[in-house]
Amino acid sequence: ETTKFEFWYGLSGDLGERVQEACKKFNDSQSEFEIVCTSQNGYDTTLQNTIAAYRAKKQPAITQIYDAGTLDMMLSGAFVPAKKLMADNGYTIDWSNYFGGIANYYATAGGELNSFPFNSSTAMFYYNVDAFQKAGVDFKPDTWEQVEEAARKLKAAGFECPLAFNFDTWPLMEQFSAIHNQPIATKANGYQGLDAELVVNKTKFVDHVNFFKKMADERLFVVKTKQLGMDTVPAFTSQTCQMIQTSIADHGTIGKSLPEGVKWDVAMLPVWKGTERQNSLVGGASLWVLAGRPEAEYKGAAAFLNYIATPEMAEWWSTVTGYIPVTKTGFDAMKSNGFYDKAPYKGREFAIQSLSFTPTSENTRGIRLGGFTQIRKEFATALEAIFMQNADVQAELDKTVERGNAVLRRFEKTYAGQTLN
Amino acid sequence: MDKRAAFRSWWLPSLFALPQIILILLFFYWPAVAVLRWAFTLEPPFGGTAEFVGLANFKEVFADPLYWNSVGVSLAFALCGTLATIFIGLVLALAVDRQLPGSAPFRFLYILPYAIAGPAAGMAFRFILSPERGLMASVNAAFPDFWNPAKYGSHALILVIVVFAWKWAGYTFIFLLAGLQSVPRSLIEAAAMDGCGPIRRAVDIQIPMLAPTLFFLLVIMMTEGFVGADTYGIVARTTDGGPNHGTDVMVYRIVEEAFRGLNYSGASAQSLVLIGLIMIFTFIQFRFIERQVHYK
Amino acid sequence: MADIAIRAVRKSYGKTPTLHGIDLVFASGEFVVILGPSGCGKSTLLRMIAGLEEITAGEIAINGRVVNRLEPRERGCAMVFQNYALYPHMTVAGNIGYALKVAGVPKAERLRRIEETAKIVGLADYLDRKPAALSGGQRQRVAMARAIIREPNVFLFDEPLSNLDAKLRVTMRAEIRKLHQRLSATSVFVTHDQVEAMTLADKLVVMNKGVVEQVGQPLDIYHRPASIFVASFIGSPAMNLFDAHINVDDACLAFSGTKMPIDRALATRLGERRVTVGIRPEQCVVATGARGISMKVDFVEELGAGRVIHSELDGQPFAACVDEETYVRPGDRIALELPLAHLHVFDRETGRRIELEVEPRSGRNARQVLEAV
Amino acid sequence: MADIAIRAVRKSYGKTPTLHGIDLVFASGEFVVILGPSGCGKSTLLRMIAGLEEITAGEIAINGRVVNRLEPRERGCAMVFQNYALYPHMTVAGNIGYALKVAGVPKAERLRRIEETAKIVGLADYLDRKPAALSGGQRQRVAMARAIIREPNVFLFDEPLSNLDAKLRVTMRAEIRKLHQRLSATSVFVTHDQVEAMTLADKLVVMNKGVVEQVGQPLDIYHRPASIFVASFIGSPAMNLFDAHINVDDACLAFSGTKMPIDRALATRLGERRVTVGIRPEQCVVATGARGISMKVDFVEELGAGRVIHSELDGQPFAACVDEETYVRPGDRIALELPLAHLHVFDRETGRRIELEVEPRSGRNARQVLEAV
Amino acid sequence: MIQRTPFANALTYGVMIFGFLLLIGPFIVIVSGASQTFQQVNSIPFSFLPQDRLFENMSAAWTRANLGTAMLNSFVMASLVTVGKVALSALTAFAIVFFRTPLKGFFFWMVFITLMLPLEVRVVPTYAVAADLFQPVRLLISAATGFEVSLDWNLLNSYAGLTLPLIATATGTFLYRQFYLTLPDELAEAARMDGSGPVRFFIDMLLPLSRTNMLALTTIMFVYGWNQYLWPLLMVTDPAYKTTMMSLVALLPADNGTPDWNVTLAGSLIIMLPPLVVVAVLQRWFVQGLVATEK
Ligand SMILES: Nc1ncnc2c1ncn2[C@@H]1O[C@H](COP(=O)(O)OP(=O)(O)OP(=O)(O)O)[C@@H](O)[C@H]1O
Ligand SMILES: Nc1ncnc2c1ncn2[C@@H]1O[C@H](COP(=O)(O)OP(=O)(O)OP(=O)(O)O)[C@@H](O)[C@H]1O
Ligand SMILES: O=P(O)(O)OC[C@H](O)CO
Ligand SMILES: [Mg+2]
Ligand SMILES: [Mg+2]
Repeated sequence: ETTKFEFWYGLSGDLGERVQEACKKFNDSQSEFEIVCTSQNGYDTTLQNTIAAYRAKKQPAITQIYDAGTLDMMLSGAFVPAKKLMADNGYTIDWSNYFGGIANYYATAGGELNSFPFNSSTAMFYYNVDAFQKAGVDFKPDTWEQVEEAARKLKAAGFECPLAFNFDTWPLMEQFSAIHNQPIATKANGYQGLDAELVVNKTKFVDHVNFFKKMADERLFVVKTKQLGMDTVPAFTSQTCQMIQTSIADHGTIGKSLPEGVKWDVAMLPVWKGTERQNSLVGGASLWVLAGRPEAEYKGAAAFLNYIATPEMAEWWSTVTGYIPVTKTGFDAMKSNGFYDKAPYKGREFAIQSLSFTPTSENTRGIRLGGFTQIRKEFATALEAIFMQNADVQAELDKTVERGNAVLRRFEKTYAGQTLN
Repeated sequence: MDKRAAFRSWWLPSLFALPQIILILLFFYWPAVAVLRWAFTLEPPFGGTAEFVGLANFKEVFADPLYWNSVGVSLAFALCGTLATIFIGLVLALAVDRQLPGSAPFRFLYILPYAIAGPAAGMAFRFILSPERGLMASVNAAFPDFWNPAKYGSHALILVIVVFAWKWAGYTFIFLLAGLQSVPRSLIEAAAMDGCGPIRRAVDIQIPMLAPTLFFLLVIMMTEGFVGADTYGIVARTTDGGPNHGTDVMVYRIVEEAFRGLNYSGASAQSLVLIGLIMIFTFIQFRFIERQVHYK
Repeated sequence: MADIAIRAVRKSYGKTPTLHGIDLVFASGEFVVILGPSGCGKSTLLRMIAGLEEITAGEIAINGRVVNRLEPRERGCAMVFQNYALYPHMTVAGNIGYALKVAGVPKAERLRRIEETAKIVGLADYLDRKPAALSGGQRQRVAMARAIIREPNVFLFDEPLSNLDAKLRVTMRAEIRKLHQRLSATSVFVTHDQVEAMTLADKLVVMNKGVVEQVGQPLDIYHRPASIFVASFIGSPAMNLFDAHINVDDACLAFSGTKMPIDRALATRLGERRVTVGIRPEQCVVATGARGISMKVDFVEELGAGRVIHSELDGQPFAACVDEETYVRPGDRIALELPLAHLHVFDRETGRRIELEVEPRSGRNARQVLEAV
Repeated sequence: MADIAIRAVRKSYGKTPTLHGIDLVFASGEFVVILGPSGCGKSTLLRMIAGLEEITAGEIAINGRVVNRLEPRERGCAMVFQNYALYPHMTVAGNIGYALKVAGVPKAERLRRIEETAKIVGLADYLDRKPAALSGGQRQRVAMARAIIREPNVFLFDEPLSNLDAKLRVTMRAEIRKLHQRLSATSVFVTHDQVEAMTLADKLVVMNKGVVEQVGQPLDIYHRPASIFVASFIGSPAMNLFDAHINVDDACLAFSGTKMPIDRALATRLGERRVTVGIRPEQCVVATGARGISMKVDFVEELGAGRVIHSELDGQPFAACVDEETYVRPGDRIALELPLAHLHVFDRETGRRIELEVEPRSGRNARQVLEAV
Repeated sequence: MIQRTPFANALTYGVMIFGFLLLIGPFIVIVSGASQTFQQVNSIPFSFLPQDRLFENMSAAWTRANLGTAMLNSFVMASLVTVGKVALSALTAFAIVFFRTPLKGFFFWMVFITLMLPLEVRVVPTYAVAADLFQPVRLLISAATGFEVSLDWNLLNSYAGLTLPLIATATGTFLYRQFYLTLPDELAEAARMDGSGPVRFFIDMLLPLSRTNMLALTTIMFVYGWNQYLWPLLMVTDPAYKTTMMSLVALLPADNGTPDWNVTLAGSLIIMLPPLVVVAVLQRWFVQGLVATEK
């Protein structure tokens, strides 16, 4: 008699299929448990569906929640803390083996992990080396000044879309703020209390947006979104656009999608000249075990979580996706067997480099804000207004910060009396 | 309008109505109570004890310019969508009603879009009216950004209205054609004897005679546009409420607010306002306007 | 005022012929009534005059001008419809004046004429009402006013009274008649009510199944129906019809054991043949003594002013009107005399009338009737 | 067969009283016709007998048994509705046999009775048709068959003929009458058509505005209407009514410059008072010489068998029936004699009849009439 | 009518053809696009000529969006909604129209108020009810007796959950009511005189007579059920219960993938087909039924 339990995840498309593969591997590896893995088609819908299901008492045993949903989960009281789960089921985990940068994002103030880091990423800068050569750009764009120069040359060489960007705030606002050591919100981006307030309308981010705006007006940077018919990644892989910033998770997909022989490369996100680069934020998602399931399922869940954390599985996962290994031993093992020197995987080590560039600071530890899904949406809309409808940058950001703060206040009020631990 | 009721039992009709009544109580009135409850409390996303907050949710909703934006968008959507469907339906009905040779198949064809789900239609129109492929690409090649619903809120609104109108024009057409056919033929003939040509007859006789049907459709379509099953689907699958809230109709906002924003309370407050609006609307329909347009 | 000539007019809907060749001439100012059972093609004929129906074959001329290809509005006809066809969303004034409005008559002039016309039909006080707020009779008047205001050459009426209740019908009948006397435009009036037809017509046209059965003055048609159809259609209670044959040897009309002597020359001319004989119920005489045909009374209808006795002759129902003083009960036997002078004889094959007397008996214009047939 | 007693029955819809206390007794086997204008409460009364309408007050007894609280099916009544209310989705056989089916009569027996009944009404060949494929008269027969098959004690008819055309109405009238003679179940027949009422009724009940105006034999009611309402409602063309007053000094009835001497004792008893006088058009006599009242002929209606002359008396329309031989034209003056014996006199205040003669003039059962009123 | 109106006739034909292009044109675009190759569908200008790849594209869409299950689920859902609605509405309308009871007015309003508030406005709490159907019952019991009972019935991810809330409105009831009102009063009275009680009347008369109505309602409800979008989207998390409308997302060209609109269009064509066929086949009754709802 096998115990069945459910696992919901947000990844879709190619990455989603890799998750299915992982589930199959687990099921094949033993006969006591059967994991049923279901894609909810996106990180935000996974969070929504998890909440809805929890309210309906139909929650899965494990759910994949992205970085932005961390605080929503933490305060929900709807989960079994990772450490407790493993201890209860007799697994001993070396919690310190997780990369500090990664663990910090998901851990409590006391440093305890509530969820399992699973697919971790960070934002990277991708560029088309062939195009660079054609346009006579012979440097790797480390700074935004260089990006601008490259863009101008590309444009001059007849490339209509030197750089593509969309309104995803993750690279543009969150990662930018981290590597430039800019706060997103007070209280250490929320880590020190529910009464944090957004401040991005007063940081370098504003200049950054202004810069993007200027570039966009000169048609050097071009908006590419799903709504417009093509998002940034397909814009890059179809060689419509020559530079993009996106997750390292897409590294595998991009490699597969670009035609054979096209030369391209990946780098850490550029910084403004003269900036002391800080570590970037860890992205991706972690796995939460939800409360209220039968005991037997927790056994299975623990077994699964243990299984995917084994070095072989971690390596496999990082190989087939672009995600970075989340444990030090995993990373070391891969590094030592020369993984990052091999052709299709070359460059992925920059992600680790970016993540561990400096020790984490108040501004780079992570983001611990309630209702952050909604706040991201507000900013995305603001960017849309700025780039599509010529809204005034400062005014729009001020307004959005105010709207975001309203979300934070409501969250604070909803969880009145609770404190961050 | 009441029938001379024939049977005199009280338990039998109660028994007959019971299944539906139970369903309605469970899935209609109970949720309505919940909406009411949530609108005055702060409901934590994962459930649990909700705190009574009085009118705070309403204050928040009303203070939000984006809420008023969505009211405006909904109004524009419902109004333009309604007028467009009725206009198209009317023109087509007037044409088909003339019963010129060969007009019969059109009558059948025009109703077909009604069968299509709003979201499916929306998806198809995303292609058909996409700025860089399909029909508009050629136009855009000549005049860049002539048509770009991803960029301009107004274009996006037009796009969803087009989908709405496409889906419902055949529906209004059916009603209007039936309405036209119930205009006594002798009335048309009388007008012909009085010296009118077909167009003048349409304007002077047929359209005024359609007033009850037109009014009925106005109400039905406005309701459909405001809260119809398709409105949400069309917006969700065509523009996602964007760009920049350009197509953020009230139902879309409510669902987004609740399920994406995890703000059940705010969503409930908005639902209540919408419910109120529809009730007022229906009231106006029954009390005031219907009386004026019925000729007996 | 205009005369109307209808020449060899035919009408088919699709392949079904509805009118089989109609020839009629209506004099200017005449009041013509077209009478016939439902579905016989009356409305079709009227609507062809109006221009509301295409003419399949033949031609119609109004005032000498062939109008086949003219649109309704160009023919100078006005029509009063069975259901009046008032525009429900317009006031009485709007209804009456609509034709003028379409014709572009200036407002002042229009109002003047609307008032004038409303006065003629006695609606001056109702000009602001909508048709829904009018009684049946008033609506009828609006329909008439709408026709009158156009000062048409021809008035066409399609069963304009059939929607009214019996009392009002009598009143409106009188009004239409008076109006005609006043305006004296040529009028064509369609009805299937024989009382209406009798009381209104200068000239009566009886139609059946798409052909004209008889044309003439009402009384002539009543007294000398040209066919079995006309005989049975006109008069209430309907004429009694029964089978008989002409016996040349005895020079008599023989039926039901009775022989009625007729002119021998006539009998010889007609020859031995089977005929249908008719007599109106009101012309049967209750016989005294042993004369007449004896019948058993089935039942009696009391009309107050007289009664109708129902019985059977040769298995066919037979009715006779008797006055108030003649008391009979169901089951009684009664002897009825059928005066030869009042018998109508029809050829059994063709259904056409056979004249028994050499000189027609009654009617001032009986000759006219025969000519027309 | 059953007698029906209606005692002090009242009906209100909500607060509006519709029937104001009806007392009637129908003998077993009688054919009762309830006549009255639209909306007077005829159907309501009938439906209360049938059990389709609650009785607000009073009681109805069928065969001596009070049925107020019985279900329709328990009363042994069968009803023929104005619109027949045939079950459109069932065949003729299905319609006729439905009651038996509901009652659980076995199929074989049911088929036998359906056929039997269909034969009675002459529908044996149509048993498989749907009502939509029948003519108006046939549908009517199905409705009757449906009533007959149940062998009810009481037949109720609610204007069963009013949907038929004039010709068919006469035929069906006769059929209903024959049927009654054959089955002789008590029948209550509602109509607003006075010809129907006169010709069908054994007993006629005239209703108006929720009260019974007069009950009696048709001819008695025709000849001695108990009120102005009855006088004007019965008879066609309607009775002429005009104002007059009783002059006690001259012992006469004075109107329009004419004085008609009446019995002095009577005059004294009645006293000086304003009355309404009526005379039926068919009882006016065209006067010869200088006698009679002179009137101008407005128009003449030709009925074939006679004509109706329309004129005015004291500004009120006045009609007189004359025979075929009396030729008059509009505009002629005519003198009409109004025989005192045919005058009906009514109290202007109460509308009730005033008897001029001591011994009622006509009708075998006139006394009965007076009793009932 | 005798009319020489060449201008008006030309205009009429013009309008009808314009209407055809407007209302049927999109179908043509969908069919052409769905039958083209990836390059053809993305070419500018768009070619309206259908090509020969319709079935390839359809089967690509079928596998990509796992349309097999989705079509089956949609079909089951649409059918259940249809059957439930047709049956319950007939009963309720019968209760409301043919009986004289004090409850009549109450039932009437209770049912007809639901006409005003479609699922979309009350979707949030309806979700909560579907998740915990017996909450009101539990509350009632505990309020009345003080006992906490554990009654649980969860409708998420079930056909019952997909359909029941959709059946709980008055559209069908209204249609039936209008139809019943057109039946002459005497029909029921004749049946009563014939000795039939209400149930018998319902079965013997109303059901057979309302066949047209049922077909009309069937069309309307099938289309309504098939085309449900928001509700399944919210309440189904188990792919075994996914409906076609939810597969739309999967049909869209993937965010990071190629814009293979030909497959997308082919998929949407598959999804559109069943209600289209139902409307086309039943359109006569459908139209009658629709028009009967008026007035
Ligand atoms: N538009 C039409 N298409 C086909 N047949 C028609 C049409 N109009 C009339 N008919 C047929 O033509 C015949 C004559 O119709 P018409 O309306 O002239 O009769 P009518 O004498 O006016 O009858 P009624 O007294 O019932 O009005 C009928 O048999 C009718 O069915
Ligand atoms: N169900 C009802 N509710 C309220 N009023 C009613 C109802 N049925 C009838 N009435 C009223 O009661 C009065 C008598 O109606 P009834 O149907 O008995 O008249 P009727 O004499 O049969 O008339 P008709 O000849 O038109 O059939 C009318 O004024 C009518 O409006
Ligand atoms: O695309 P991923 O999985 O790297 O995730 C990116 C962001 O962290 C989502 O919030
Ligand atoms: Mg006609
Ligand atoms: Mg009645």
